[in-house]
Amino acid sequence: MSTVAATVTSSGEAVQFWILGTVAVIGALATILMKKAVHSALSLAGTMIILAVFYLANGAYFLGVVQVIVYTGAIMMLFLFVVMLVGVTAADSLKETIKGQRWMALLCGLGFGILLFTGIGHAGLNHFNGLGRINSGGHVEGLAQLIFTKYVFAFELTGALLITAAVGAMVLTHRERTERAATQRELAERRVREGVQLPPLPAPGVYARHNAVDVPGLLPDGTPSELTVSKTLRARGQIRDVSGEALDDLKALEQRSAERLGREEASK
Amino acid sequence: MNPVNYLYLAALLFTIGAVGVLIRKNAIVLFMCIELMLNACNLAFVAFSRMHGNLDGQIIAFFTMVVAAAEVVVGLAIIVSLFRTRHSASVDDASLMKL
Amino acid sequence: MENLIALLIAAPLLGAVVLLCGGRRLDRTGHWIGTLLAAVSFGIGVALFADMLGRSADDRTLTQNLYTWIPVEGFQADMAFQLDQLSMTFVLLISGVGTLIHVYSIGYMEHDERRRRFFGYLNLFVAAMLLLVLADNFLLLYFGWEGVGLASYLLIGFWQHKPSAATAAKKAFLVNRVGDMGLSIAIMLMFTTFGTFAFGPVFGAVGEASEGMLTAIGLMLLLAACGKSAQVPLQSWLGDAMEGPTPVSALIHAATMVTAGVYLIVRSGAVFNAAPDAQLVVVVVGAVTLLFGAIVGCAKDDIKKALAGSTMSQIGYMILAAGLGPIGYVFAIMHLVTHGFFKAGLFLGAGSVMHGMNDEVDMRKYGALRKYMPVTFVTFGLGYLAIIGFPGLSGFFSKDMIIEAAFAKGGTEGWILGGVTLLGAGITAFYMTRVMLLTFFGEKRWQPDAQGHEPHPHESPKSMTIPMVILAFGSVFAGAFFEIGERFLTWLEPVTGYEHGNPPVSAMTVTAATMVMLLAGVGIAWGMYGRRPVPVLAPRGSFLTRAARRDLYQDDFNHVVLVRGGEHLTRSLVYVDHSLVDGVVNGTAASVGGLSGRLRKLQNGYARSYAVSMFGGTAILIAATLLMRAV
Amino acid sequence: MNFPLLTVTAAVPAVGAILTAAVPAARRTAAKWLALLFSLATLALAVLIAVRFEPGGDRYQLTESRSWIADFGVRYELGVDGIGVVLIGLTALLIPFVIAAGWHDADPLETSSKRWRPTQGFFALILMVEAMVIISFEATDVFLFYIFFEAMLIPMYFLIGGFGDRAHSGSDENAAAQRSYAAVKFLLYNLVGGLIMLAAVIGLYVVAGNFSLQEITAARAAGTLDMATNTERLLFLGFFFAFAVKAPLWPLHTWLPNAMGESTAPVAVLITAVVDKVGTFAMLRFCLGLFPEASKWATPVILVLALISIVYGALVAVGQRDIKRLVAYASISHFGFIILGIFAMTSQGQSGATLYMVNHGLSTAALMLVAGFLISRRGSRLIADYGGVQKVAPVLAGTFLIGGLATLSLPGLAPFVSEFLVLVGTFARYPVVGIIATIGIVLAALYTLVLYQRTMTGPVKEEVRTMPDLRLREVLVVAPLIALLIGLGVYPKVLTDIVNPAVEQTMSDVKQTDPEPEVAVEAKNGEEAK
Repeated sequence: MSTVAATVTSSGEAVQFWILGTVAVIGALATILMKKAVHSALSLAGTMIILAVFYLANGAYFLGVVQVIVYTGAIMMLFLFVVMLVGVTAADSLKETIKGQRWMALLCGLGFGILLFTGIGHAGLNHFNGLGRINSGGHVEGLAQLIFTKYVFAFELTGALLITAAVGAMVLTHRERTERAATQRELAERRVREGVQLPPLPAPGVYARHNAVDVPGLLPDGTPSELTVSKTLRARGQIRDVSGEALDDLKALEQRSAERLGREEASK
Repeated sequence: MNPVNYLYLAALLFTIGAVGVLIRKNAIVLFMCIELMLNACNLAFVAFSRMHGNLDGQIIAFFTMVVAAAEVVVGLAIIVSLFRTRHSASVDDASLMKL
Repeated sequence: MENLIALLIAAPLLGAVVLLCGGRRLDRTGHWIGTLLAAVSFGIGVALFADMLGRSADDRTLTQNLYTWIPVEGFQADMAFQLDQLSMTFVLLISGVGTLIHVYSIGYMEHDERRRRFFGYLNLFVAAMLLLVLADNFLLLYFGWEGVGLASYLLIGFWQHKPSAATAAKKAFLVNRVGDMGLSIAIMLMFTTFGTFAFGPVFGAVGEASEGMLTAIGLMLLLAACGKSAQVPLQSWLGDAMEGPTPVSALIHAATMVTAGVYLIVRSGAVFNAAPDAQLVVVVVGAVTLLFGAIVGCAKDDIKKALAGSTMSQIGYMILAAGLGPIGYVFAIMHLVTHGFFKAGLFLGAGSVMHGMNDEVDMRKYGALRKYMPVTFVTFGLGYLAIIGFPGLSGFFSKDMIIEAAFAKGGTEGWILGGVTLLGAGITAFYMTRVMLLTFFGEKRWQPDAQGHEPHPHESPKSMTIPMVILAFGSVFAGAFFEIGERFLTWLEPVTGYEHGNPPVSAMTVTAATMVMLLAGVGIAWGMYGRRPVPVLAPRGSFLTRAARRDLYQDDFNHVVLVRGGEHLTRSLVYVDHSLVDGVVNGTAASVGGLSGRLRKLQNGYARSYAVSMFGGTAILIAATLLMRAV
Repeated sequence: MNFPLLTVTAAVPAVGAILTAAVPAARRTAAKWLALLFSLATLALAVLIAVRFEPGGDRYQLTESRSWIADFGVRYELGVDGIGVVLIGLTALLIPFVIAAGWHDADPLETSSKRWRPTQGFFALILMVEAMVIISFEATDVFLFYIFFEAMLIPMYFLIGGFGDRAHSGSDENAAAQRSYAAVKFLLYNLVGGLIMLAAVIGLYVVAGNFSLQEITAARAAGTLDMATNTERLLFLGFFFAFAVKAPLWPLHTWLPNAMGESTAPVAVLITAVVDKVGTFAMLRFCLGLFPEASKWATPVILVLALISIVYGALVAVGQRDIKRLVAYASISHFGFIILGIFAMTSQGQSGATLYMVNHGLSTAALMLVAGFLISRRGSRLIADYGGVQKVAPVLAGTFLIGGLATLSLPGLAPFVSEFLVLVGTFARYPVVGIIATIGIVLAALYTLVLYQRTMTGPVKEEVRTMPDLRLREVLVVAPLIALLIGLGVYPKVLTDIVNPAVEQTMSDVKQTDPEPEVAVEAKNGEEAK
């Protein structure tokens, strides 16, 4: 890497840029186009790692490492946690409900992109200085010097911001129980008073053939009852409807028994 | 190759992110798109840092990361509590702003 | 001595304040306080008069400057008084007749529970009227001018529970306000012309101003005089003003306030002398009113309204005389003073009659009262003889002088004016004889009043008859006293100036003609009302009689043109204000509301939709910035 | 640094407002007395200002100046000239009467909750308005003035919308709707005016570089600050529009009848006698001082609008059926006179206009407060519901008549002096305008006397037969006002001495001299010879 202004980088970097850049754009597109949130998250993680590589290529070694560790490692994992919490299998409907929203968005995006490109094109950035001279005293030391002198206030402020954010997240998600938990007896009495569902709710699973909680119990006519599945799963839409399966099973059983009986009849 | 190409890439990623924000309804994906936009900015900062030959761009990118982290923490907390009450992570469900 | 001038006004003013703010505890003594303070004012007036007589004719003017009333750059109105012979005459008339009428009112208002307030108003009137005649500048005169208007308003409407009284009071004030407009414009004209409106400087500088300006000032002053003195075309209020208690009619609407217009014109003689066109208009107004009032007076059956028509007519004489210029100023004032005596006396007599007749005012329901009210009959009769100009009584001298002066104007004008005044004298004799005959002669035509009480005519108490006697005394002798040795002329000449004019006929001829007219008037009246019985219900009468009963339709004209027109105007303006002016505002508000109602649909509540707008806006902003830089 | 008298005068009512608002719900009477006490203290300070003010001295006296927003040259600058002194005096004088007259207007209803504190709020808002009005009269920094000119709307909005007249003709809901309509109309009108003025204020800063009235006026007078003709005219119009809304001038007047009709009588007095005066005061001080050339340019149009206000206001007043709306239209007519006097550009006209502001405040206060007492007795604002009141309540009728006579400018009462000065001042420069304006004096008599005749005279109506006469508290409110009206009517010198020098200054700002009389009369009178 030269220490004077240059206009061209090494051809190796160019190859790397074109290959990885393509992948990054694909990753970005996948992020916004994948139906399932977990796929989006993984695509984004990929794009971020590529960006980390670009940081390294641009001489921002520290940042590149932080990008991998903090961003891809911590933040993206946080995303995944939440995705799991909300329901990993839940797929987004990509159907647009607001009239004209998608077209407006695309139009604006296109216009904005064209603007940015022309702006960059007109900026006339034909030569660059490179970081050789700055990094000569040690890259991380250089960063540290700036952070703790010129940007010390901003640094302190971001620290405060982080703490605030942490506290804020706790406040938002933590729910203090403000009343005594109802005892079993009280719950039973309430049930009787309301008169909606006197006995306990039916259990999931069909004739104990499944032990998963996401399989609804079947009513005598073979239709599934949503009452048997936990509320959370119902909300996520993660009920595994096995009614058809169960009926098929039943049919198969009857057929098998009929065959056996038939054979027995034949053997008679 | 000219490092300006990094800027073009950053612009492209930023635009993709912005469009994503506009067309996705799932709040989590929406957040990811925002992260994408922030990352695109960071890339531009890093490229600038290289062009100008000083480290200030990288410092800004560094701060951006911190802010993004804080934002994600709070944002995800909001999503979680929202999900608890509404059983949905769709931003369109939270449309009480109209009269 | 000059320090006493302010006291002249202060005494009755104090009375007014004490009586009006004193509350009920003064109910029993209030009328005495009021009368006393009016008398104090008269006493001071007499003292000043005596002092004035003691000085030479050129040195009789006293001035007193209290303080600067309104001091603004270039505009200096002083609270300053000027007492000269003209003012002195008025001071004595106002406070003298005023005191007498205070005394009369003690008896007349005895049964009115608001008597204290009545005396407060009377005192207020006396104070304001004195201020009017004592002011040394036009603005202060205006102060008094409106002050008497207020007192007149309060007193006409004294019986406010009667809607007719309240309406009459309002009408009087409003018509007077139109006149006041004239006075204020006159003051403004003086200010822009001379930079001042004090009497001395203005009259001193008259010679330097253009005649057009002086004519304008004169006409505006005339407008004011018309309002206050009930001259055509602002005469309509005086008849209605008779709704007030009779002492008020006597003092304000006969003897003093209504003559303020004459005072104003005589006082501003210097202006009128330099503006012949304005003078001509003054004379015409006087002549028209003279006949107008006389004709109206002939037809009225209400004794007070007949007298009111007479007042209008007599003031027409005075205005006419004042319009003649220096030939007539002195006689205008002289007639004013004698008229003050006999007309006040006549009104008090009428009041006395009403007092005895259950407040009946229709003369057709009187008759034969001379036996029941001898004092009233004699005093009223003397007043009657004075007003028609019976030889030797005051009216004879003063009216004769005016008729002579009218002829002395010279030329065709002189003949016309002389003729009109002569005709007026004849009609005066006719309608006054009619009043006299209907009231005191003939047979009883008494009717029970609305409550069914039969009238029991009786003589009025001493407090009422004594003022009547004193006034009758004045009506008999004042004229002769003034005329013998030309006392009055000598007295006033230094202020008003005098020239003899050149009468085309001799004084004797005029007197003889007047006598003929007088006899003719009396004779016709005797023929119509003395020889044959008078019907209680008025006959339909000729067209002229009907017109005169309705004040020659001037009220109908006012009603149609001014009242109706005004009502339509205000009603349509209220509509315009509500629908047009406010409508534009509310319409704007409604259309903005409608537009925002439509724009509100953009606010669909979806955050993503807002985000698109923001994003698009950002794009446009960046584009704009780039374009600006490119340019 | 001297004792900051002006700041303290404005601060005392503000502090009073806060303390009054903090009084606990149950101690309602204490809040009233507290408010009255603070308003009286303000009055004492206003008197002190008048005493310390030297009529012959500097133009602006008792000045205070502190840096405030240094970046934009905004300073906290206070100072009073003669016009300011009398108007501060008027404000400080009227507020105790307003408070005393409204003593029971904001008492909570029997049914309302124990913690409800309308009384405290009512009196606190009145004091707040007083503080803001006083500081508007004191401010010599355009921006400072603007802030308080606008901020005044907030307490006024709540006073109009929150404390309506309990006497109304329709149902409660209808009355509430009317009231909120009036309050919103008041607010919107004045906000639009204020917004346009804000643009002009910013424009002035761009042109002049600072906000100091004294500096700009001096620079304008000395010719060191040139404005392009069109710029000056636009800025002038921006300022004038706001003041014309506030004043109000035809055709921007329609908010006033609504606001005065729907609010309680003391608040109506506050609107027309105090708050609106800021508009006319500002025309005199800011429009003429900052934009002399544009003022002269706009004069013909403004005079015509003022004339329309005078005649139109009076005529519409005649046609009103509601007592308070009648007084409101009468006020519109009177504001026409004030604006006429200001823009006649003669010293008589401007002195007259300044006196007119004071006198109109006093006369309207007298008339409106008595009308309020009347209305509170019968519970109706309609003229037709009254008749023969003078028979049962003579003191009430008498004071009402005096208020009415003051409104029609009877000589001997204060408004006459000012009205005549305005007429003379206008006539001297524009005779035709002066003559048309005199029609106003006839029309004033018409609406006043018609009102008096219909309510007070005639046979006694059944509903008013038991009407009590004025109580002691009410007499104590009205009597001093009447005494002042008479006192200033016969001896206005106390005010003219203070006002005249300030008017001369304004006249020299606009480079105008009085028209000379056609004939010079020597030694007009002794006063001038001295």
